[in-house]
Amino acid sequence: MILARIHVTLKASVLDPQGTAVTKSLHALGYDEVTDVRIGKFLEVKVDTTDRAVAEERITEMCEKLLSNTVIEKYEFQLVEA
Amino acid sequence: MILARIHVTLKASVLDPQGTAVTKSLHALGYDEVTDVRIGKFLEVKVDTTDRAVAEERITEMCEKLLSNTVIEKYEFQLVEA
Amino acid sequence: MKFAVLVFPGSNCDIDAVKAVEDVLQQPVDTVWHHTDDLSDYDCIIVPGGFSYGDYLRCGAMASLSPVMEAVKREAEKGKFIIGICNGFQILTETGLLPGALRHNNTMQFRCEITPLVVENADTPFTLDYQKGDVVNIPIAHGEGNYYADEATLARLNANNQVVFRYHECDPNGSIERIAGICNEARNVLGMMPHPERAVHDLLGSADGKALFTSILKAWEGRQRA
Amino acid sequence: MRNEPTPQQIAEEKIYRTFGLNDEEYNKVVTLMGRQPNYVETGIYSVMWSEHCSYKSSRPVLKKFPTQAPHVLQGPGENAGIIDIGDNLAVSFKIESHNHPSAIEPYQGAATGVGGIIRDVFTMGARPIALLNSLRFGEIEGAENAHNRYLFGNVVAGIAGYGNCIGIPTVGGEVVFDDRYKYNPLVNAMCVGLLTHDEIAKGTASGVGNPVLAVGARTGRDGIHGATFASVEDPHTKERSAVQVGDPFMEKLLLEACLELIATGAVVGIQDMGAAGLTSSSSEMAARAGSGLELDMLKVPRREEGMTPYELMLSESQERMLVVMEKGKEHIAEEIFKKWNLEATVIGRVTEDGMLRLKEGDETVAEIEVTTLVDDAPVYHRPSARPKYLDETLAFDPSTISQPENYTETLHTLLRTPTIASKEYVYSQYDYMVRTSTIVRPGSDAAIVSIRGTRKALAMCTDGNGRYVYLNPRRGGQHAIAEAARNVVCSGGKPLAVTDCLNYSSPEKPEIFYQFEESCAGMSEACVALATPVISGNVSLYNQTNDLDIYPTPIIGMVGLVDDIDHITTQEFKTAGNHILLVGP
Ligand SMILES: Nc1ncnc2c1ncn2[C@@H]1O[C@H](COP(=O)(O)OP(=O)(O)O)[C@@H](O)[C@H]1O
Repeated sequence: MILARIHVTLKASVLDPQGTAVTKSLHALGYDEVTDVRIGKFLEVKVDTTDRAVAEERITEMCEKLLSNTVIEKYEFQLVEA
Repeated sequence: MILARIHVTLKASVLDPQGTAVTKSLHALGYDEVTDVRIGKFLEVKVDTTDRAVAEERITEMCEKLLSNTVIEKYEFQLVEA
Repeated sequence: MKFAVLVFPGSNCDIDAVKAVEDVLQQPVDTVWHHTDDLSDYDCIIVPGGFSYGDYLRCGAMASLSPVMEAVKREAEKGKFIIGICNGFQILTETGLLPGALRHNNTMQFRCEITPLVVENADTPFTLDYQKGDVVNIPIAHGEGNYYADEATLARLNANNQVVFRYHECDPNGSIERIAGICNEARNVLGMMPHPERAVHDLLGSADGKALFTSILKAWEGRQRA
Repeated sequence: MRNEPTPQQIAEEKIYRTFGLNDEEYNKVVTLMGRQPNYVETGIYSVMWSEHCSYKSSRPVLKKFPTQAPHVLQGPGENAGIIDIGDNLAVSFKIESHNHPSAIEPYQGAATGVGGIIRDVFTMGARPIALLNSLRFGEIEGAENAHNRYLFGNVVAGIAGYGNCIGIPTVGGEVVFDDRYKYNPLVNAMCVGLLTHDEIAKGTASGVGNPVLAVGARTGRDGIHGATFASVEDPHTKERSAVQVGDPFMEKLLLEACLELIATGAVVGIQDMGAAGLTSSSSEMAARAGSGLELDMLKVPRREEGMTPYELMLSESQERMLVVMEKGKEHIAEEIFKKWNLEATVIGRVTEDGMLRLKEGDETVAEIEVTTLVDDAPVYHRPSARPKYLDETLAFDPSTISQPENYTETLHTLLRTPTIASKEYVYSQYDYMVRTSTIVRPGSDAAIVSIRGTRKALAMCTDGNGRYVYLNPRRGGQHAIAEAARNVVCSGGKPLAVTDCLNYSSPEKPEIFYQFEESCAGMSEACVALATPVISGNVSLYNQTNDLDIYPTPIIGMVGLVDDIDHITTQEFKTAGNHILLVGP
């Protein structure tokens, strides 16, 4: 088993409405030191294979096809034994 | 500046409807090797401070109060210089 | 009997709640901005549906930290009637006034439709005008109404008869034990995903929600006499 | 120093072409200005003279629509049209396309389309009370059509995501699947708003010295050049940074704040910064008033550091408005916006010299005569030629089609066709009940929305049939209006007025232009016959990819008045034993 830990985040120039709203809320709660919040996704995908090279290729495909929206998001991942 | 990289994930005992739906979609696309998907959040919070100890304490507070719902979620974070 | 309907940035069923109270009960009702910290004037507080703070981060999370929610907690402790509808239910669970949490629908889609519910407990201030076992048609409109509670909490809810409504023979969102609405142990705080304020006239497709409002008035009048 | 091409480089290296200006247009700019435009000026002309903003191919045709009637309070030309419905009440509505953005990023493209049309309606001073839409995709069945299913699913989710969050019910619409649309899906969104006569606001920048405010979201680097992009063939080859992300929560706050602000009576003019952002809103507001504007780019609130005047003027960041206040009353705007946790920033003032002047502090970075942007925009009388296929299609004799062998089976086949099958999958994702005024919900003919405090209600629908228009442009145009009217009438309403969204392929092809002209003429005839003037609309051209033209697809949004809610009728058979009649020719 291999576990892919995938981070999907918005590209830098893309507006992050969630992050903006959370920043304002944190300010309202008195956390004035917060200058920026960006919110992305963290996915853990378990695959039944032992071949890292294959896993790498397949996970890349999944990220491109389904798990991220490459028009506005970018992704990166690490593979760990599970 | 310190950047907190925060992972908020559902507790293991809580069924993840999003993850289940994504698993099904991956199977439909032919990724039969996928045995499980869990979906969480990845937050990057930038704070204007240089004191790591203070940052650690404040970020913990933010996670407890707002950034996670401890009824169903757990969180963990690393601090990095930014 | 005086009603308050809370308004958070992004609330959008506030007006509907006001209309329902006016049309069904002809009682005074105010909208109350989320900065308010005193609700002692009111006998019933409605936390309405909508998308407070855009439902960003987690539904109800940011609203639950508003000053007005501190006031709601105080009034809840005094035994005032509190109803959270849809986003209001999410806010009440985030605030801790009700147990559990609401996750994404298992269909991963927003669902809007008139849905049959079973009245599980007709012995709350909100359900006096229903009978236990009644099947009532009340609309749902949510993307995150999938109720969750851990086993211990669930056992407590059932033992104390705190489940007020269940979805009847349908499962629109994957909620544990088809739970659609629950109350607190003291029975003065109700949270439900379906929208009774949208079912107060036959023209709207159902008038089955009216009894919820008349129940509250009846409960309040009972208290006044006592 | 900024790393921008000089006016000379723009001319010599023909850089203006990459902005979408052709040589002739560029030369016209030079003549009008009496000098070579600099980078930001070139950008401003290119968006204002793009098809999307200038309607340069369609204007001569649109002029022929009937637009007047005693009940029309505002015809085409403003952010949205307005009609009178008695009792001091009025209805504002408009339909708009977001086809190209939706082809690239279906969720956000559709969502921001909904956001844009809502802003058009509430800038008129109206409270939005309903949304509708009209959608076209390629076929969705079968493994080979996964991409069409993806577009369909995400467009619907995007419409739902925006409308549900902002709390305006999506009460109706239509969806058609046909491979003609497989590269160019159509996403048209309509918004209907309610107001009283004294609440009408307009997009005008009058009153020398009056302050100009940017309100709502900050300006970012998103969607730069979206308007020219909407007018260019094959969006897929274009820069993907043109995609904008919608923020319905921000828009909900903006909606409430703007309506509160308009109600104070201190607003002179207000306009959405839609396509072409600050450029089109500022020049159109000045043009309507015959005034000039001076804006300080340094004061424009921004999301990112180091943005240039070019980027600030051309950004299409969503959820922003330009507001002109009465002098000395800017604090009213600042206070109301603060309450809603939004920004309202004075960025300039109205001037008397008719110039759009942009400054960075003391330095002037652009100076353009407003009338040259709007009134002098090119107009093309495109050549028109009757398509040859019409000989064949018009000669076709339907009686040559053989009768089905098995009617039951044919019926089943028909009912299974995605275009005909129930659309519950679609509308059950829309909150069509919020505001508790939706009396006839999706699933019948026109939707009906009641007006609280009266016995009145509004009937509304969107309709269009591209295949009919393709087969017979003139008749097809008439049909589009007639179908919408039938739907309104079936629900118990009297048709009042029309908004239209004209989706076609490239007007530069004479056969397409013929379809365009003829179908518009057909619509005009039907509008005259039914006394339903056109009060607003939108044009989307160049819906073609690899020589696959979409069907000529005018979409009609119609609103009718139900005098008394007792007159409402719905589609379903009510009781066993009732008679069923077939009426019509
Ligand atoms: N995209 C959509 N959004 C909202 N409602 C829709 C949409 N598509 C169809 N509907 C609703 O579904 C019902 C049936 O639509 P349709 O199949 O187009 O019927 P008709 O051919 O009678 O116009 C109508 O009430 C319509 O408003």
